[in-house]
Amino acid sequence: MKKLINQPEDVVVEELQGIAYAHGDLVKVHYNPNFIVRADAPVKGKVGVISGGGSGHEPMHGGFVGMGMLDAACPGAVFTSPTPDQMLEATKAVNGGAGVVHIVKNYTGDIMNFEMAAELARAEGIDVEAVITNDDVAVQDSLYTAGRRGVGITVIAEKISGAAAEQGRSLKEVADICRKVNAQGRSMGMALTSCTVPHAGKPTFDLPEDEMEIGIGIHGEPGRVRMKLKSADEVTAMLMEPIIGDLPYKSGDNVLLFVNGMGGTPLLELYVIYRKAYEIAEQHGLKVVRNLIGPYITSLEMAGTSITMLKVDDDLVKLWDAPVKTPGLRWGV
Amino acid sequence: MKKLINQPEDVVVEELQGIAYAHGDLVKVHYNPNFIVRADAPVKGKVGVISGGGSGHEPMHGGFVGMGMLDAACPGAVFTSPTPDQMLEATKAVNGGAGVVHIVKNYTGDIMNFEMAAELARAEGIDVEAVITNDDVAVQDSLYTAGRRGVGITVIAEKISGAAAEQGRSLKEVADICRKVNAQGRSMGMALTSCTVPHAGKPTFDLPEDEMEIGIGIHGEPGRVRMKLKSADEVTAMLMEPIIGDLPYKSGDNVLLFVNGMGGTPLLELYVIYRKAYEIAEQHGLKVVRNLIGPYITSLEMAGTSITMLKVDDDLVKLWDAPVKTPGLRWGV
Amino acid sequence: MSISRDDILAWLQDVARIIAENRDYLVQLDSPIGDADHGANMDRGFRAIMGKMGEISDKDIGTIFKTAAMTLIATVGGASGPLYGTFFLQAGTKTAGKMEISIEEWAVVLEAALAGIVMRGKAEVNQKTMVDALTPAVQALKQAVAEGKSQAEALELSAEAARQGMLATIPMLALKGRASYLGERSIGHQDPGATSSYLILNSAAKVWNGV
Amino acid sequence: MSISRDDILAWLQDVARIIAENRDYLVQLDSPIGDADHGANMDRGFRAIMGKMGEISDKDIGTIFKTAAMTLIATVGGASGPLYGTFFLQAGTKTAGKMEISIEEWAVVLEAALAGIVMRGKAEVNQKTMVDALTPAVQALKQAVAEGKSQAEALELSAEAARQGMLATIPMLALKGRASYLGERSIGHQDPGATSSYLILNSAAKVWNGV
Ligand SMILES: Nc1ncnc2c1ncn2[C@@H]1O[C@H](COP(=O)(O)OP(=O)(O)O)[C@@H](O)[C@H]1O
Ligand SMILES: Nc1ncnc2c1ncn2[C@@H]1O[C@H](COP(=O)(O)OP(=O)(O)O)[C@@H](O)[C@H]1O
Ligand SMILES: [Mg+2]
Ligand SMILES: [Mg+2]
Ligand SMILES: [Mg+2]
Ligand SMILES: [Mg+2]
Repeated sequence: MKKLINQPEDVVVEELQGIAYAHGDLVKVHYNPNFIVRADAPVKGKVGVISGGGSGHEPMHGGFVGMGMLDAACPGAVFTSPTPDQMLEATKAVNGGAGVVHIVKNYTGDIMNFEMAAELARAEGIDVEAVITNDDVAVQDSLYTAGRRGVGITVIAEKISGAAAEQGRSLKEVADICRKVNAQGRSMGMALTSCTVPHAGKPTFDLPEDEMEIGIGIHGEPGRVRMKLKSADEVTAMLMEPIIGDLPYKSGDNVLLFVNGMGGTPLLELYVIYRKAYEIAEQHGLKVVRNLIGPYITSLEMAGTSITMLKVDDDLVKLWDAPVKTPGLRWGV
Repeated sequence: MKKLINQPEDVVVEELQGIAYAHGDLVKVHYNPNFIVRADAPVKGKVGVISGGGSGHEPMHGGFVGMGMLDAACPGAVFTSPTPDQMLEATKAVNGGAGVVHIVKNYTGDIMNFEMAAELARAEGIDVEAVITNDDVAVQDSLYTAGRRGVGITVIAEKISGAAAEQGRSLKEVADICRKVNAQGRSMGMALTSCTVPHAGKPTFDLPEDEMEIGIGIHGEPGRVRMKLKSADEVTAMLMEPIIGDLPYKSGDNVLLFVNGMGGTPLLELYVIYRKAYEIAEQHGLKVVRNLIGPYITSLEMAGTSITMLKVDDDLVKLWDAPVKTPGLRWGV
Repeated sequence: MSISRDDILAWLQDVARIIAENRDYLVQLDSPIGDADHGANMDRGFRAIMGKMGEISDKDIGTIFKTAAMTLIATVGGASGPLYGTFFLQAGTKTAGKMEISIEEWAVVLEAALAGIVMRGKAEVNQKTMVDALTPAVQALKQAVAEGKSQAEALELSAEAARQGMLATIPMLALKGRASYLGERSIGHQDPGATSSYLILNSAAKVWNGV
Repeated sequence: MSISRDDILAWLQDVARIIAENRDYLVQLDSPIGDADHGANMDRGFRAIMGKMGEISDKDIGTIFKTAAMTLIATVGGASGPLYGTFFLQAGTKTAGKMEISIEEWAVVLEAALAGIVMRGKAEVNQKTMVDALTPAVQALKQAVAEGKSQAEALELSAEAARQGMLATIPMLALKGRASYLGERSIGHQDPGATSSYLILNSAAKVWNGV
């Protein structure tokens, strides 16, 4: 295993120490339970927005804590959802009296741990609304299964919900805008390589030199199908078409197009992907009015990409454009 | 070779098309010769600042074009310095009448190509000052050799020179501040893996599972020594100590600490490195007043890191903090 | 014949040892159909329980189970943290204040603990989860008790049923948890959570039967 | 015996073919001590020259060389672009207006071309660069001409000297270019630029001698 780490079990805490040293102007780091919180939390009268999940997806979520986005993030062990005490303490730390939104990616573990935390927070008198993201079109949606995974839309939902909270919107309004983003967004991902979870010490799966996985999530897990490598343009079409067909997006829609790197894929390639994704969107009559390109929701060092598309209206665009000041996303201030 | 590309020879142009689609509000892309230029260039009366180099280091340099940083960037083929006609046309496109600074990384190819471009631009009546970055302490400095490589300091030099130009400083002043940044900055890098140049189709070097390269540059070339893998803390010390000893930095100095990812190393690990680098700096009495953490000057998908440290005074800190609005670096606006 | 407070403590200690031994095996099982963490998660949790042994060594069974539950909930995370946490929480509710329980009572406790997992995770049998190991184990235990089998035999039968249930997950299509994202590709792999459930119940049989 | 405009065109064509054939070989040589692009760079440049054949097919040698030079400068990049660009630029200056040159003149042209590379790159012999192949080639050519050897023999001797010079780079410590960053580790590898220089001069000998 080739990693710049010390002991696998210390990775998350040492990362948190690095974040504390680096971004003390923006965030505070709490240990035991572990969470990262806005330096000025709680903001009185503002709805708090928190999220959390396993580590290994950086900059999500910890890199998105700060003005205009998350009030706190709870990092679990690598690829393991955090525990309820983290979310409970984070919820208390960010509650400015207007309630707290929990943005939860749809994984059994995340759902259950956040559920427990919400129960405990409500028992302490804090209004909590949980919003679940489940945008991954690679997974069949069904009432009888765990349903779709929450992937790339989570980044956008955190930005837009954070902006809405910053504007002073109510708990219900912030939760509703978050649900709207999730409802209007779809994603799909693929991998050229697996990744190595530090405590596992070897790649989660083996992928021959001439094959790729289509329909992966963000935990280094194998995807829906394995197939021979294809060109960037073909891969882009294989991700874009199911996304466009699923909502479905209609000609004339304005969209935000997010080309994400899984961690090991260089920006050079992400722009090659973006080029084709943009052209496919335009061919379907979709107008790309905003974009995001880079490694924002990753799977450690996995090589690959995911594409997320969000149908936007004026309100969503304004919230997207609103100032944000976090270690991982920053503009307007 | 596992890459999200189409034909190796089309990578750079397709990347440029992606950039053009994505960042039309900030930059314009010119083809044949290829360069990326600020959307509002030339800015009348402002010194122009341009740079360039082989592709494969993204976001550097193209991602740093925009208000407060570069006026233009010239991308060569992957790891191949661009040609003089690119720099000549870029120089003409950004010349607002106050002259143009060329920021050139110290590689034989870059030096010679930029030199030719400067000669041609001067022949057309444009004032050009070239500044060479050569901050890599892994390489012996000598008059009789090619000297030290220009690496991480280039990113910081581009930011600070761009800010100085934006303030309305003169050609000589902008070039001088750029030289000062280079003189007060030092870097060193290491790799856990090689990378694959698209047209080569296989990794530039083979590195066994239990070995790493210390003292690498940014072109996927092997480093000064190969050795057994060590822990993140040990690796960080092996990079920091030569940097601190070289300038030398003195107790009481204020510094900017830049932990860079080579492309394939996740942010999680960069924060683990930053943690130790920060502690080592503080142990030497250095005060880390600013920082930058992430993949900003990369070698395609190479796994590894480089550390750059710049000794700063108030003027440099102010220029670092000044607003910047580029695809790859953005704050204050 | 009965199960004492000390038996419960010895069981938890044995489980911690067995999970540590099988950490990499459980990680491996979680790799093709999951995210390669189940062994690390369980090991972290049971190590943390071991750190609490001092404070629970003189407590009643209910307190022991509740402490184990809270520890798992606060240290494991993932799907298995809340699930096993709820398992021990329900077991603790049924054993509050008790210093000793009979095998009949153990059957009731285990049934309640399983019900807690089902309530939390909403999985049914045949969906390729730990429920597929636990459900037959509870049934076998109840049946053995009803048939008046000895404690030792009842525990053995229950553990064996868990083992069969674990193996039965191999051909199943996953419908719950992370493995469900793989669709048809989940078939042919043994479920890691069913495996840890078997290891836990098998440990009870071994430790309490003095094997 | 002399070298005509058509000979020069035939040479450039042959070089383009040989560089294309040796593209991967030159990339391989540039991997352990460089950045794995020399073959791709040279191939891109000579392909571009081939694209200019139409417009130079009826021109004098000076114009042919200058066009080749400008094309290399505008398409190759890296270290080899300006170096080989200057090489052909200087060659073009010495042959302006000529439709044909003697072997004596060719020796003067090649010496000027090499001087251009040295002026641009400031490398001396023994620093592990193309200068190490070109310098002995120029010397051998001048000597053969001075000794009154035939054109064919002079070209052969010159190419052979380039080959020896190329091989002599293997044990050298690099002091110029990218390989110098490797320090001692540059020893034991053949310089890619010296190799392309040999290929170029060897092509001249083969083509002009009708081999
Ligand atoms: N809804 C559920 N009900 C019961 N058990 C479940 C459920 N979802 C997952 N599991 C169990 O959890 C195990 C995975 O646990 P673990 O790997 O620790 O967590 P995660 O899946 O979050 O990584 C699975 O093997 C399965 O047995
Ligand atoms: N200063 C120099 N003078 C002469 N030749 C040089 C010099 N620097 C480099 N070279 C030659 O250039 C070759 C490398 O060319 P190439 O790989 O195309 O460019 P780059 O080194 O920029 O990647 C080297 O093998 C060497 O022969
Ligand atoms: Mg997990
Ligand atoms: Mg090169
Ligand atoms: Mg798991
Ligand atoms: Mg090269």
